[in-house]
Amino acid sequence: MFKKILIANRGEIALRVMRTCREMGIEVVAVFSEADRTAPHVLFADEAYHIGPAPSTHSYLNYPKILEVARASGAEAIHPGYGFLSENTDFASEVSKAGIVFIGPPASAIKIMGDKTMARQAMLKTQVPVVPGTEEPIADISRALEVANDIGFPVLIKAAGGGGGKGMRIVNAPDEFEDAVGKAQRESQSAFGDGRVYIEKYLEEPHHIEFQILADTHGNTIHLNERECSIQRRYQKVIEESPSPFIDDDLRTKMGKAAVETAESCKYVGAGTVEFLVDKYRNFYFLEMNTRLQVEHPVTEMVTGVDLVAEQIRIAAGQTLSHKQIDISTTGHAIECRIYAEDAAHDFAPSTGEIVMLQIPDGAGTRFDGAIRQGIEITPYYDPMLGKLICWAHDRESALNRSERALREFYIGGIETTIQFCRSVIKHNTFREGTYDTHFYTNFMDELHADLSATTEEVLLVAGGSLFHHQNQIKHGSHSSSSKKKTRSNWVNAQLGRNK
Amino acid sequence: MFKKILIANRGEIALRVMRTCREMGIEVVAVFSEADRTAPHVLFADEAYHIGPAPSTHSYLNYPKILEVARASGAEAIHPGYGFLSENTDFASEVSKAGIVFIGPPASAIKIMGDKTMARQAMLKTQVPVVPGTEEPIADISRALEVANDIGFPVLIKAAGGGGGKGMRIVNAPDEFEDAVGKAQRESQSAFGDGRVYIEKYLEEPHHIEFQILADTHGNTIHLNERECSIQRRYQKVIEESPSPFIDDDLRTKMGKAAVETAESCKYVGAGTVEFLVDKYRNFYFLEMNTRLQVEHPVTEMVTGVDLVAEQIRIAAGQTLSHKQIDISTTGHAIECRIYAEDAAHDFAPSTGEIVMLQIPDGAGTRFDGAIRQGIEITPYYDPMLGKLICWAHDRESALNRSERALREFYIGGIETTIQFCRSVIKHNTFREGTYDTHFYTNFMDELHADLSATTEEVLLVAGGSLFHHQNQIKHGSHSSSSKKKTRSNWVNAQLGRNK
Amino acid sequence: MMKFEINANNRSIEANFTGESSELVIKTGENELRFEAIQVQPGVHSVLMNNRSFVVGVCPNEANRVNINGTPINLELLDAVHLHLRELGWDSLKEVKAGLISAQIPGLVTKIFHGAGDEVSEGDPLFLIEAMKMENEIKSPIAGTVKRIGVTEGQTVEKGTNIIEIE
Amino acid sequence: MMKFEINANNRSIEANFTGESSELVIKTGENELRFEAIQVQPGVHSVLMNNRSFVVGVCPNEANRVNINGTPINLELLDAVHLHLRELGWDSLKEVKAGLISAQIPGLVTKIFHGAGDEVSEGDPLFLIEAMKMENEIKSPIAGTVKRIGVTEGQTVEKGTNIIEIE
Repeated sequence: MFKKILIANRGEIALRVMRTCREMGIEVVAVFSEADRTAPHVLFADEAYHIGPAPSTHSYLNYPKILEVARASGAEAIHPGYGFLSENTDFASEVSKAGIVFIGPPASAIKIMGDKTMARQAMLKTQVPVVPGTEEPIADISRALEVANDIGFPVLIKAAGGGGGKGMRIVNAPDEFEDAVGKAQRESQSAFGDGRVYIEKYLEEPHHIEFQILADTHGNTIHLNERECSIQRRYQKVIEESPSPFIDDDLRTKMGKAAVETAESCKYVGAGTVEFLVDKYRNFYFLEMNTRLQVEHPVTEMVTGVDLVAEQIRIAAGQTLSHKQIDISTTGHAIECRIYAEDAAHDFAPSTGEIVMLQIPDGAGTRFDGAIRQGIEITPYYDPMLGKLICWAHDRESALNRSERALREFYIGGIETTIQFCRSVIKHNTFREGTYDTHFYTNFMDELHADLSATTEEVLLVAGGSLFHHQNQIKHGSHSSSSKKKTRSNWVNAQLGRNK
Repeated sequence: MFKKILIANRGEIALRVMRTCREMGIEVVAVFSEADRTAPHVLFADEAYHIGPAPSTHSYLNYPKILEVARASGAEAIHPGYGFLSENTDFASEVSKAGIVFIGPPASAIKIMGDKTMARQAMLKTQVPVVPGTEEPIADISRALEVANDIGFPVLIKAAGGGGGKGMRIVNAPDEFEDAVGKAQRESQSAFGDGRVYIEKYLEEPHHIEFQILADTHGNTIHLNERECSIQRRYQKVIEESPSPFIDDDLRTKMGKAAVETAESCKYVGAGTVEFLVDKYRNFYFLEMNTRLQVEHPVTEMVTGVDLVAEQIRIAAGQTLSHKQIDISTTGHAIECRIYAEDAAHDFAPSTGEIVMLQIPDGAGTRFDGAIRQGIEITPYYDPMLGKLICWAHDRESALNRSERALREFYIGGIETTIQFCRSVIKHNTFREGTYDTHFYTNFMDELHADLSATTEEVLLVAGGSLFHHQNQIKHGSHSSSSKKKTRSNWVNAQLGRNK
Repeated sequence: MMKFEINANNRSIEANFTGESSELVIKTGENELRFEAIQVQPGVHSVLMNNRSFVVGVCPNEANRVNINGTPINLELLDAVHLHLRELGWDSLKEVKAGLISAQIPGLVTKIFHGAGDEVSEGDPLFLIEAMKMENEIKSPIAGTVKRIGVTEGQTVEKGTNIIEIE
Repeated sequence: MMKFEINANNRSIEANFTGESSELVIKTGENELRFEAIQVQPGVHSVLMNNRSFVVGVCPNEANRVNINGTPINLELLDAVHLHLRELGWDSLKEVKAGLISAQIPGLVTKIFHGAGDEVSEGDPLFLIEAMKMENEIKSPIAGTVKRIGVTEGQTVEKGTNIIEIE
């Protein structure tokens, strides 16, 4: 086993990886940018190296520098976390060339799955279903109609040149087809200067469901069941859970097999995630494979009891998987809420500044994977995710209740966060009933935001009284609302005293 | 089910109980003393009532005032936590008389088990073994020798008038008996002005093992296995774990039955704990029964998955137990470290002051039941326990590794704590091997404290450099070691600005 | 005793406040409420109102944004003077909408949509600012004419930097 | 460059410090170490020494108590002057042991064992103070004669209150 691992990342995932390393008796090396000198991952680590200025292109993406640190520190392996260099084939190759172990899949697997077309072509050689459609843009309208009839209506016409719904049309019947293609082509031309369109099967009420994969270097590949990730806002996941309230055992078995087949098709090694779309009829289609640890991996850890980072490290050290497929069973239900430094009331604008007060929820079944601290500054340089709140309980309803309790308990003062937004989602009937799909946010946006800004008379009076009090405080130049002298710590007193 | 519960306690246990209440959809009412106006349990609660000045005799023990609050708030039940009023029969009776439900056993059970003599006599009517010995002080030396022979040597001679080891003698053989009694009587007389002594069986390498009990009002009583509580310092538990590394399945079954019988003997209702002493030969003896939630209850929750507070509330509401004995099974291993505001290097003197920096460990299998916050003041008025760190993992070794990681990650700045002391215990070979008994602290005190103050050359240089730097900072009247201007939160900036 | 109107999220309530320290008596309609606040951290208060417990964040930079148990509320607290002015036809809210638009977050100004002299309507995009890997579009709070532009495209700005003035 | 002797827990090391801000070069024997400190909270520093990471708490009230990654260390940092004084027969440590004993914790003084004029030895119990439900015995740090007693039994004292003076 490795004696020392460098974690080429920051924030919650760096801390997450370091925790497991330390439990395994492995020393951890942190890297940090100018902006992160006192970040939690630096304070946690055994060693920490400055690698450049704040912008990530000059620090966390600066892999020659990171390799230099790995060599200088004597680290035997590098864990890339997610994001940054985790899916960079050049980095993976360079690490290996330097005689250091890259904790992740071989560069070849990253390459195949990193390219949508290559991935789709790889899948077509397997039994794993992909979303049916034309692989080339429509040239001949009657040939296109044949394809559409083969796929079965409704079909989706999608612009080749761009996204965001422009040049997109749902066609319900053959007689609307030609007209719709024409409109989509013109709209696409005007929006992107590119009139080419594709046809794809239109999935009704689609679910985003992904399977966790583990594969070792000895040819063993297993899956650890699914995560339901349909709660998204602009393709960004907001809340994930496991098990999915939509998937039954039969479908789970089938999709699990497909996920394993997907991983095997690219000779996958390590932890990976196979993403599927599942329509209302429970047809599932391969979407993509993420060749790294996923943000939402803790929900799988909470229900299976498997430490995915420990498995990654064991696999990278050449060990066989700790579990066979038959040993994998799940207990209870886990829900993850992503907490962002964003202002939900103002179109999720990022929020920066000092965390002036922090109370992280805790207690039974309550886990927060984060990297924040009272007094720390949230800077504008990196992803605005502050951490993930994962709640586990025996059943889904208890996990929902626990999540709601924990979100209510969570207090971050000084910046805006999505804590309350997550609470609105958790409280929403459709979410509680588990009958949601990827349209959830779009469908219920207004309700969610109305809930966010709902105000009782009581709350209005508290707000008014507080503002009045605050203004008075400022008027009278006093911070303290208590006339009682506050005793401070020795540490602080002494400093204050000596500096007078 | 109740709509509103008053929690007649403070600190971590108040917060612990409130968390479960809120998950059950029950509103929580806090009470607080003058010193606790901004304590975490007050900020967490739906309602909070001031009940008196800081000393607990005038606030948390002032039960007429607490009853008044219960009535005013419309609380239907009172949870007493542990300590304070939790084992006060008068309080339990008064609550019931006021038409409010006391979340705990009937006053009669508290009374029997609260009196050592009554409890022992109750046990003698059952099959549950008690430590053999004389029930009255020794009057006749030859009669006493008969008893000693019946019990079997070695026996313990104990002073009736006081404790602390004075007037105590271990007698290994009959021919030493008379002499030893005389010495013990004289020592006892001189120490306590009371020369009376008892005889009790001397237990070799004793373990303090307790069983968690749940009993409902419908006559069902179950146990939730044991907690090993032998790591004690001056009869105060330091670290607890479940399962006990000393107990096998056979003994577990026998002791579990005895624990259930104990509870049934006093018509127990609610959550309770039956404490036993177990000697090196695995003989077990009833010690006492605690008629309340125990500090260390989370280790049982972590391995059984049962929320003990939820069960207490359900039982108090007249529901039947959620589990039958046969449904209780345990998974993995849990270890609890109690974190006190005490200075282990100075004979565990209590430490007060402001918490200037706080980083609570988190991540998989890591739970902290506490009630602290950065910026909060630890006052001298109450028990110095800051909270409990409970780590769970699949097996004991992983739980030990996780505990060590979490203790290393735990940072409380501004006051002294027992975090490092717990780490010394967890790292100690005898503890890791699980071969310890209640003599652990006395036997290894010197080693533990040597480990606590062990210093490498590297640490010495860091200490020297830091002190030099700190003195320089003070000399130059600057707090900030960084020349870079620190951006602060809007909230703070605005206040600072306006107050200039 | 002072009379106030509290407005937020399309709700409005009238109340009388007595006291001016951390302890108030708030009267509204038939109700009389005891309000008590204590500072927990700068800008964060623990409030007990008739023994109901709230954690309140007050963010004085963004005029009148208050955060109750984590929920942000944009508040208008009108005293007798403001209420009288409104009776005379002045709308205090409109006054607040100043034409000087500054960066609410530090970041990189990637695009400025207008030049000096351009006419803009309320809600028109003014500029883009990139922070935390995301692009944020800043819209005009008022209609008017662009008077001055304080930065150039590609410039990195600190929080609070003035970007555009509209009159 | 300044020469120091660092003593703690029966260990002693000589080192030369260069620099006097947050960045030092520490030389000891053959080793040269880059030491860099930055304040995280008042009294808490993050230290990197040759890239090894430490969280250091400095508690200046209790002379020279430093806390490294949670472990408290009672430190003696002797500069050239002190080292020279020691060569001349002065022991700087003894000097520090002042005869004025104050309450290290706030609490209730339940017992005072001596009266003015009493002789006490080092380690003799001076008084009992009760805090957090526990009784704490305070021992004399030096041998001498009780000069003055500042409180009476049963009195509640704040932290830092002078209890007994010994000379």
